[in-house]
Amino acid sequence: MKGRILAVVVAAVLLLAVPVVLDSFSVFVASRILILGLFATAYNVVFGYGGMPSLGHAAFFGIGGYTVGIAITRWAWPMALTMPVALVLGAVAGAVFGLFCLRVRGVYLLLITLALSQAVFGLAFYQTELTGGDNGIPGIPRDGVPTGGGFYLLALAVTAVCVSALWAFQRSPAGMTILGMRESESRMSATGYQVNTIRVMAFAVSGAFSAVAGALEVYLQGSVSTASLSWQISAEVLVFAILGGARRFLGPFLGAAIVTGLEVWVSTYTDRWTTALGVVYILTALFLTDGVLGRLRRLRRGTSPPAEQAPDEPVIVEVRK
Amino acid sequence: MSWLTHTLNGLAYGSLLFLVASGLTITFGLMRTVNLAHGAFYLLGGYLAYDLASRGTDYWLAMVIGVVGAAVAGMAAQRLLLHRLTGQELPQIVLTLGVALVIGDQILAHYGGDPISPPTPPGLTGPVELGALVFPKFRLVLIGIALGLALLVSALLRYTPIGAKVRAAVDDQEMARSVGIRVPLIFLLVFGLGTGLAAFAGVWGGAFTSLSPDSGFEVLLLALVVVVVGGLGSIPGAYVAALAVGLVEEFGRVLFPGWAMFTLYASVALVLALRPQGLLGKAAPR
Amino acid sequence: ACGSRSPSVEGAPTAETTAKGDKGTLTVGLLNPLTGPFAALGTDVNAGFELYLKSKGGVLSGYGIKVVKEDEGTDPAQGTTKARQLVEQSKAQMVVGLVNSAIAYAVAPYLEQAGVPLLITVAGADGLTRKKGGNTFRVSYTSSQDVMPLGEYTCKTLGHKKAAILGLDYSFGWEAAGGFARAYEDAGCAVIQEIYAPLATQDWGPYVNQIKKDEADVVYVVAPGSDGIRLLKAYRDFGVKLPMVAHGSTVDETTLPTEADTAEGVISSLHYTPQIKSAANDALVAAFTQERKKSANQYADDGWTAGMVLEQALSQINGAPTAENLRAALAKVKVESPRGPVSFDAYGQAVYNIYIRKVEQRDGGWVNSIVSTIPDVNQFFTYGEEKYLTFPGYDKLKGTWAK
Amino acid sequence: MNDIAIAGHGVTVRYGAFHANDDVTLVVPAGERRALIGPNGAGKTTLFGVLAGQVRPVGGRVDLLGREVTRRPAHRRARMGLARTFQITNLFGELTVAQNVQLTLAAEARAHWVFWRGPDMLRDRAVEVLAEWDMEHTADWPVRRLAYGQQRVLEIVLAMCRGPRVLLLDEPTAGLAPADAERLTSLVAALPRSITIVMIEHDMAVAFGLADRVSVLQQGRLLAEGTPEEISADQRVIEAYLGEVAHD
Amino acid sequence: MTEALLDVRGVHTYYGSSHVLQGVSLTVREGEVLGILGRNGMGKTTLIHTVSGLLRPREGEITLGGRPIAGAPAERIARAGLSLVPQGHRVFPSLTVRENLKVAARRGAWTIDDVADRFPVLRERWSLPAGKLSGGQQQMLTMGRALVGNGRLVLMDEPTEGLDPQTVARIGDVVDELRRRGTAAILVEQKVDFALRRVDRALVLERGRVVHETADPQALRTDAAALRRLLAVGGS
Ligand SMILES: Nc1ncnc2c1ncn2[C@@H]1O[C@H](COP(=O)(O)OP(=O)(O)OP(=O)(O)O)[C@@H](O)[C@H]1O
Ligand SMILES: Nc1ncnc2c1ncn2[C@@H]1O[C@H](COP(=O)(O)OP(=O)(O)OP(=O)(O)O)[C@@H](O)[C@H]1O
Ligand SMILES: CC(C)C[C@H](N)C(=O)O
Ligand SMILES: [Mg+2]
Ligand SMILES: [Mg+2]
Repeated sequence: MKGRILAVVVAAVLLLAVPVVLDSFSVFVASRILILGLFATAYNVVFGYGGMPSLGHAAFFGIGGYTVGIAITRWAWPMALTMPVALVLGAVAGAVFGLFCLRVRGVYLLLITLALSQAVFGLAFYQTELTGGDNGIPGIPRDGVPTGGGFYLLALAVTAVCVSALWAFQRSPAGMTILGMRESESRMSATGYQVNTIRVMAFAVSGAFSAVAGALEVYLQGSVSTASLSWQISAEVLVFAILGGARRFLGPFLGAAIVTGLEVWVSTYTDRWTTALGVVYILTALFLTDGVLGRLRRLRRGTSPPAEQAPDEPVIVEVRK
Repeated sequence: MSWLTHTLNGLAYGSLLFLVASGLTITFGLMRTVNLAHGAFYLLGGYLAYDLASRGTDYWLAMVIGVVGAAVAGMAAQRLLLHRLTGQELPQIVLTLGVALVIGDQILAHYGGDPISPPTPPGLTGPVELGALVFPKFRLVLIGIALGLALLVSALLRYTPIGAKVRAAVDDQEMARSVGIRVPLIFLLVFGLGTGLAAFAGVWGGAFTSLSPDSGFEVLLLALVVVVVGGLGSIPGAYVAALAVGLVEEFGRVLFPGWAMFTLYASVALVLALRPQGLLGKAAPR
Repeated sequence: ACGSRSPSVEGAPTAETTAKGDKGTLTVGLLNPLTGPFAALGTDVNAGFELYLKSKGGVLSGYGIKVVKEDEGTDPAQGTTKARQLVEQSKAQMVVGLVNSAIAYAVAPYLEQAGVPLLITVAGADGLTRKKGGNTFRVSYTSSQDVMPLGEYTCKTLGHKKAAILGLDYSFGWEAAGGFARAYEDAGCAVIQEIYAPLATQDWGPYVNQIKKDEADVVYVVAPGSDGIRLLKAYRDFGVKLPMVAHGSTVDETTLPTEADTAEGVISSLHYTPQIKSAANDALVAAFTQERKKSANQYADDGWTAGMVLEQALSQINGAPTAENLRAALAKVKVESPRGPVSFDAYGQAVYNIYIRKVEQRDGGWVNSIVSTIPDVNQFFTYGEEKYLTFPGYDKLKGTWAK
Repeated sequence: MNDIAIAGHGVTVRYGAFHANDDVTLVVPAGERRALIGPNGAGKTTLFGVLAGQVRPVGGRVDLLGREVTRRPAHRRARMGLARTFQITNLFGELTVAQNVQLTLAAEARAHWVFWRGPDMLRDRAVEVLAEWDMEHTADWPVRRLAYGQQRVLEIVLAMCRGPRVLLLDEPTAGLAPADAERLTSLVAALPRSITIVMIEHDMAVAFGLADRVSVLQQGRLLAEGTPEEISADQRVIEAYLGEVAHD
Repeated sequence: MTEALLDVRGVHTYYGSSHVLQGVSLTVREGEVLGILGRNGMGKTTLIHTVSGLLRPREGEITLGGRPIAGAPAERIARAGLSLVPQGHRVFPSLTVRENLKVAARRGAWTIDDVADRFPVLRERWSLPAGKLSGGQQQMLTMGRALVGNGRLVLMDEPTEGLDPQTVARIGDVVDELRRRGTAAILVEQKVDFALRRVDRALVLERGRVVHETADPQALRTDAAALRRLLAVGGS
């Protein structure tokens, strides 16, 4: 317990020191990492915890983004208003996706979420009146929102609050029902849970916080476009989660940090950064089956995965200690 | 234009989709290897054949080398990389995505990003005219090829034990091994078949769609739609789904041109919402 | 903090090998796509710029040019990240590049606010150069600029009175279709049909088959890249016999070798073709062909011309190349580039000649030979800025041209 | 309180032309222990599925504690006090043993709406429950590490821990070592009579030892019903089910 | 006395860091049926899996017909003549009943038809996905699947679980028949009486060790005290 508190304090100090220590570009990248990390953590409610491989989360991210873009350019809403509205809209969209997903599992779920988010993409693409079409909404004014280090701290605060909320949520009895649904739906319903409700709830919570991340991204970038609704974003967040470790709470966050950092850093040195990224993916899959965080934990505990169980998924839950 | 032309063309486009998806029905549908590198092997086959043909190699020889080369590359990837991840969907996603990125990027590095097109098979350019009906020869042949391929692959899976053995290994790899099924060998061969088909689609379909280093992912999405909507592992399902998607796209584009982007995905969402196991898929046994 | 990224051009100066200029060095950020669907274009633009620089020994008007390249990528978030990296980390004093309009829209306001001049080399969205006195310039076309003359030419010179439009369904497509349609109709002809297909349409069959073959005299198409290849193939395969006119990017030299005979006879308009006969163009064509082992094209010219523009701007600066000085100097540039004379209007948009070209076979290859030249076309064509700027956006006019 | 705890009237389940249940009527008064026996494939598990709400019959009616529930989904029947075990082990495999129990206990509290509490809700009670079954040392193991027999025990623990009013046990002693089977039998025997129990069982010692009455299914139809004595003497049952083995 | 067909020497098997089999040794001779008894969780399945190649022993030797097989891939061991009846209904759920048998069939005395004759319900369900069978039917199918594998050695991990009395008797007949035909077998059972009637020798596992071994199972069957001591059978 002492160790934990210490770790949290050290992490907090390091995070707070970022704008003081690093140059402005690195602070910008750090802000992006926070935002994408929040996105990945929210995604994982559905993915790692719910066992539902969504390939449609760009929809929520984008909905958050367009909420900010449209609300500011049309009605000049302040941030204190846009963020909660993004949260609510994300939750609503999540619930709708969840309803569509009631009867599908596995890759079928993957495809139906993809199809739905492509529909949202199409909507944004052709509703040029509202969304600016493929050119998006550029040059969004952000009056009253700090820039640079100030924005970083703001993003840090929002992310910290949201991630803590998600942490509490996933450890709560409600969060545990999501795990239960993943493990056995028939047992859940025989126990007295309405599985459909849990499914929709998981999507709504995930969608809500994904939208918050999308909204923050727009405050950072000053623009929003259909790119944030594209399936590549959905695929990327899925990779964040797996690469960092979908079975651990902070795994996806770590995955987001690693991939985002790597993209920026490697692409500075070589045009063939995509190849480098691909190689990293391959190595991760081969040697870090449980994601980076899963491997770190095991190293720390000094146990190796039982070789006999290779085809098995590793342990998932934060086993209490 | 005449309904006949549109119908024929929908079928032709559906046939193209089936061609592209046929390999994925095997690697993903049957072997349940989440193979995001499918599009990359498609590219590999197409670019190899294009490269050889543009150096003057005979068309058919170029095609065979392209297909075999990609199949060998696929088998190498299966043996050296994927093999260790049998049954682990999540790492498979990351791994095959990595393979796809590497192959796509290396093609970009070697061939540049300008779109290319493997040659149309000799004698198949231009239209045939049957009275009022003007229809491209190549597309007509494509309809036949896809049907032949569908029959061939389903016969292979039905009349040889290989299909059942692969499904057994997917159901329960431990048990499959313990009844004596040589799972690694079978997976290797079948994956080779899947990537070979992907490459064949790259050579033939590539002549239709043209290739560029990033078109691998476009193809992957379409193939995924076909395989999943058809019902995982069902070749007839994939064939029916491909033709259905082809016709939906064709008529969607004629009847609701402004909604072209939706028609496909809206129908996909609809089909899956109504038939969660795909068109011809079997409901998963509990 | 920049490492050993390889130059896209052999012998071109890299960050380390920046030539010494007597007036000092200027850091230029090249921000073009090196991956994704536009990678080839980005690479060509970079090559054009670097080749010009190389031909000048790495020194432009006394400034050693330090080139820092970043990948524009495929989405605005990535693009702005790289723009920031160029400005904040690599201290770029000027940014050259941008192919994707959505990314350009996102990057431009940032550079505006950061006070770094931007010289756009491909991204075509009309709206990017609609503000006077900003620090955004563009040597390449607005999407509608290059085809307005074609509209007039098709109606008046070619005498095709009824046109069907077949284009891509996104802002570039709408603008390029709209520019043509406006000039064509104002010249007294009629658009009878508009068909739009989504980006990356694999099968153009259904669209080609919708063309009203019996009513139209001509088909105008807008489909750059792979879409153009597929469109042309479907067009020929289904035996459509109508003459075709096109936005120049549909049959440019990046796709023409693959399109080959399917593009035969297509008439298009663009601000460049390698067929231009001039010393300036000969230099570009020679350098580019040798370096990239393929035909020069508009993108090579866009990069090369950007280099020339920068050179002349630098030569006119008295004192330090501050953002303000650069901006003022760029606005006054007038160069004789491979494509002909280039200058900027008050909005920072290049004014240049437009070539009406025809695809023909020559020496075993396919080329766009010049049929006609329309000099000094600006983004408002013959309408004049005041009138033009009152027109509604082309996204709103899409679908309203056909009568 | 109604006299009938659970009842299926004329239950019919069809798979294509095959009748897994064919007009089966099973009425179990409150407090009774009923054994359901019959050859493999007779339709016993299917009938449980219908009673518990997982299988939708094409005909017939299900009553639970005095209310018709034919169209009520499984989770609502569970909340009314119905619990079942699964013949083919069906647990939350990646969760720990304690979490399996916690999750089951928490259904009462509608846990899926409880966001504000920590993970320890009901843990103490879960460990207590496990202790009754000598399983507290496994509390923090992921379930899939348990040996098969232990998983079978956990199946039963989960069905019992919420204090159900109607308990459906599908072959509770299958796979258990004789010693554990005996313990289980005596535990079930000691349950208060307020719990109505229906039990599928192939071990005749257990079935006849526990049950007040026995129902026999064969090929989807109800073949016989009666006290253990009647049933073990019933010639049809001996032929169809018990065979000679019954006599040793 | 025939020579050893299966020889297990000092085998240790772990799951991760948990040490489950702690030095197990046993032999099965040609044509002999060995019974293995033990309470839940004592390591019976772990032993069966180790022999059949599904688990790799960390220490110890296993030979089948004189050839070392410890740690060899399961399919090699199966092809060397070992058939397995797994515990817990592990059929191939998406394969039809017939396909389940077909993928396992190997030339030899037992044919698919023999199995269908012994378990007629399976023939009635020939083209039903095995995952839809009732629990007992699945159990019959795993038995049939092992039979058509025609191994020299058949490992049976609780083959009677969930079966009705008549089918249990039929399984008993099959075991007897295997024995008559000279096929060696290991029978893991909870039905102590059923097992001890049919095996030539028996051993008892406790916490991963062999704690009792007898060449006279009939004697053990009637020795209530020993059974209580070893298996806690007969009331607590
Ligand atoms: N989809 C289906 N199609 C055809 N028959 C089916 C299907 N699903 C189940 N069955 C059959 O229904 C019958 C009833 O199965 P059920 O599981 O209820 O039997 P049971 O009495 O519980 O048997 P056991 O004692 O073996 O567990 C079985 O014969 C089974 O093969
Ligand atoms: N996958 C696993 N990971 C870790 N431990 C395991 C695993 N499987 C089994 N064990 C442990 O190994 C021990 C032996 O298990 P095994 O399944 O061999 O017992 P068994 O004798 O077959 O029991 P049963 O009669 O219940 O089938 C048990 O304590 C169990 O907890
Ligand atoms: C390649 C070009 C046609 C791209 C186009 N200029 C755009 O705005 O995105
Ligand atoms: Mg049953
Ligand atoms: Mg066991």
